[in-house]
Amino acid sequence: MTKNNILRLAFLLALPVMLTACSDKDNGTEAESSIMEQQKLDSKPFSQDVMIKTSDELDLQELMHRQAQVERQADKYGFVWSTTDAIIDNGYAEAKKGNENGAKALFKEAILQFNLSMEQAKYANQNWKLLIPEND
Amino acid sequence: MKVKAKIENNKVEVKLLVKHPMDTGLQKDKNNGDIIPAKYIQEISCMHGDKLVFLANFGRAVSKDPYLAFSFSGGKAGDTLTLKWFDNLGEHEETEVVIK
Amino acid sequence: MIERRNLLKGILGMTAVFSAALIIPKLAFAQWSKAFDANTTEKAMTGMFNKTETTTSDKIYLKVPEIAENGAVVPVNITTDIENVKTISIVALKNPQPLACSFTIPEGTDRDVSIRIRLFETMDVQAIVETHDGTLYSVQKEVKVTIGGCGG
Amino acid sequence: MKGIIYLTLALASSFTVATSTFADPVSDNEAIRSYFADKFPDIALEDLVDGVYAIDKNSRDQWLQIEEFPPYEEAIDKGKKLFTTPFTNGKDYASCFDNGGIGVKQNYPYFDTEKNQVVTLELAVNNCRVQNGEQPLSYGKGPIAYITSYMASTSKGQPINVTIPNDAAKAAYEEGKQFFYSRRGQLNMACATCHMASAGQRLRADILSPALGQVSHFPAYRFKWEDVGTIQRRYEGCNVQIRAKPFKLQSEQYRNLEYFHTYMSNGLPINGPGSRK
Repeated sequence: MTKNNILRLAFLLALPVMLTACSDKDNGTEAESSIMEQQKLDSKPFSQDVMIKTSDELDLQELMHRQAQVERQADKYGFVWSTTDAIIDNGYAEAKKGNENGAKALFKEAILQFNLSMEQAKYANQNWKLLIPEND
Repeated sequence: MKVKAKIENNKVEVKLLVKHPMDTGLQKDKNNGDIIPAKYIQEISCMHGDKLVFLANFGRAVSKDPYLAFSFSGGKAGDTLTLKWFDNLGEHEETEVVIK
Repeated sequence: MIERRNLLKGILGMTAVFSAALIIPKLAFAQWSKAFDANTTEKAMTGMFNKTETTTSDKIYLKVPEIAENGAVVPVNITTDIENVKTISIVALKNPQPLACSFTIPEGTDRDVSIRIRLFETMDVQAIVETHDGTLYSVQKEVKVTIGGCGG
Repeated sequence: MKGIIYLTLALASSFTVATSTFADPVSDNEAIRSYFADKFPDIALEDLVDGVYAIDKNSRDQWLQIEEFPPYEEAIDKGKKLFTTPFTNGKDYASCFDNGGIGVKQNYPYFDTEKNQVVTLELAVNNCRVQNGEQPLSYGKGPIAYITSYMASTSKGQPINVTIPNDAAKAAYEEGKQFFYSRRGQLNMACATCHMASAGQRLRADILSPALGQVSHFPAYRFKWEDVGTIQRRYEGCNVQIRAKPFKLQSEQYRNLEYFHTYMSNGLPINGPGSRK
């Protein structure tokens, strides 16, 4: 895609995202489903070292363990999202009900959100100065 | 009830605010979920001596801690105003204020 | 058995409240009336003025915000040049009880009143001026009410 | 979401704003003042302490009418009563503050060079309680907000005067600054995204207030809260709006952010407590 196609697409994508900032009803589910499709998009994260692998053959126990592990890491960076705790709670609820696939999907999603928050932290660390008003 | 009454270009300007929840009877109590019963001021009156200078009747659409502002002529600094209100559950208050 | 006892308690409770309201000295002018509890504009108007038609007048100056900063605290100011005014009232057309408030304007009191009312949603707010001969004049404006949001 | 982040980064990098040549607090403030002077040419910078009510006439009119009988008066009365009630050991808050705590709000937050940390007015209130054998108050709202509302009301008109005494203070300032300009949360927004880049514009039904002058009226009575709340309660709320997990009130992150955020408005008059949407 040429540069300005990316820009146009980015702007289109960013606009609704910005608008949801001010809606009081927290449409968690809508965000969750968009995340699930997101998983299929295989764009590479910035760096491999931090990314905790989530692949299908992992069983529920292993996913729960990895989720706890990546949460400890993400907490250190301080960019955790407010939506992730609820996803983890739902994961445990589904696991308790015996809905293993549902639980696995939720834990994978929680891991993804923790990883994304760490990528966000790394980006912010390098680029926060971009938003400073020009000192002309 | 907080009242400010002062002379302003030879009229008595009255502003008042009554501390009152003005519950409409449509809201639920946050912690136990029951409907909060309607409790709202129905009438506020202002007497200057024995003359009625203002009377307000309220429904449930008046804001919490109701505010009122009105003015009338024929009063001077030092006169007293008597303000009264009562609500649908019988709570009432009466207060006297000196015009500044 | 228990229902009956609650029922009895309910009735007793009601009479107590009602009698308490009676003891408080009633003032001669317009008093609080059931019109304020009416849930349609027609019932409210008939209850208050026993008529519903009003003539639109450009001599009533209704000051309301275009967009309410907060639906629970909407400042309203009404002034009018109409002569021999008896009462000024505010009707919020889409509120559960449309008749919001009504002011009796005795001789010598200015036809200029301010109050803060509650609007549940975007709606027209109507100011009604009643003269001593019973005619009703009115003007109305829309107030947009937004719920929620980040507050900016 | 990965796509969105990846592409929004492209968006952010393409709208780059050149970084300030040398970053020191004084030149930061100059850059911010000229930025807002260009953005709001017909508004005096001091007036930005009225926030959106200096920008939008419709909401300003309503605000002025409500300020006739401001809803935070009760909070000030309660705060004064709490402030003047002595502790069990007989001392009171006045003993912990310069000038008895009257007219000092404009000097907060300050940097405690012994403890090497930013001390906000709310933290100072709780430190005072603990020194006098009392339980600390919970942060954000309630008694602590009433007390600092009263203290703020005694500073009305005083120019904000936050100082950066040493390198440790400058480091805390820089951390607050980085927080302010870092995009976070699932919506990937920074404080600066709304309160600088889009200040004065509408986001749905709300107009975004400019960062300059934003701290002057805190603690603030917000209609949404139907009570007064501290600036850090507002930070918490804002973070949740962009779906970032908020930090604990009076955490180092929020204290440093308040330090930077208040330093930015040095010279502007305190007009707290104020009433806001």
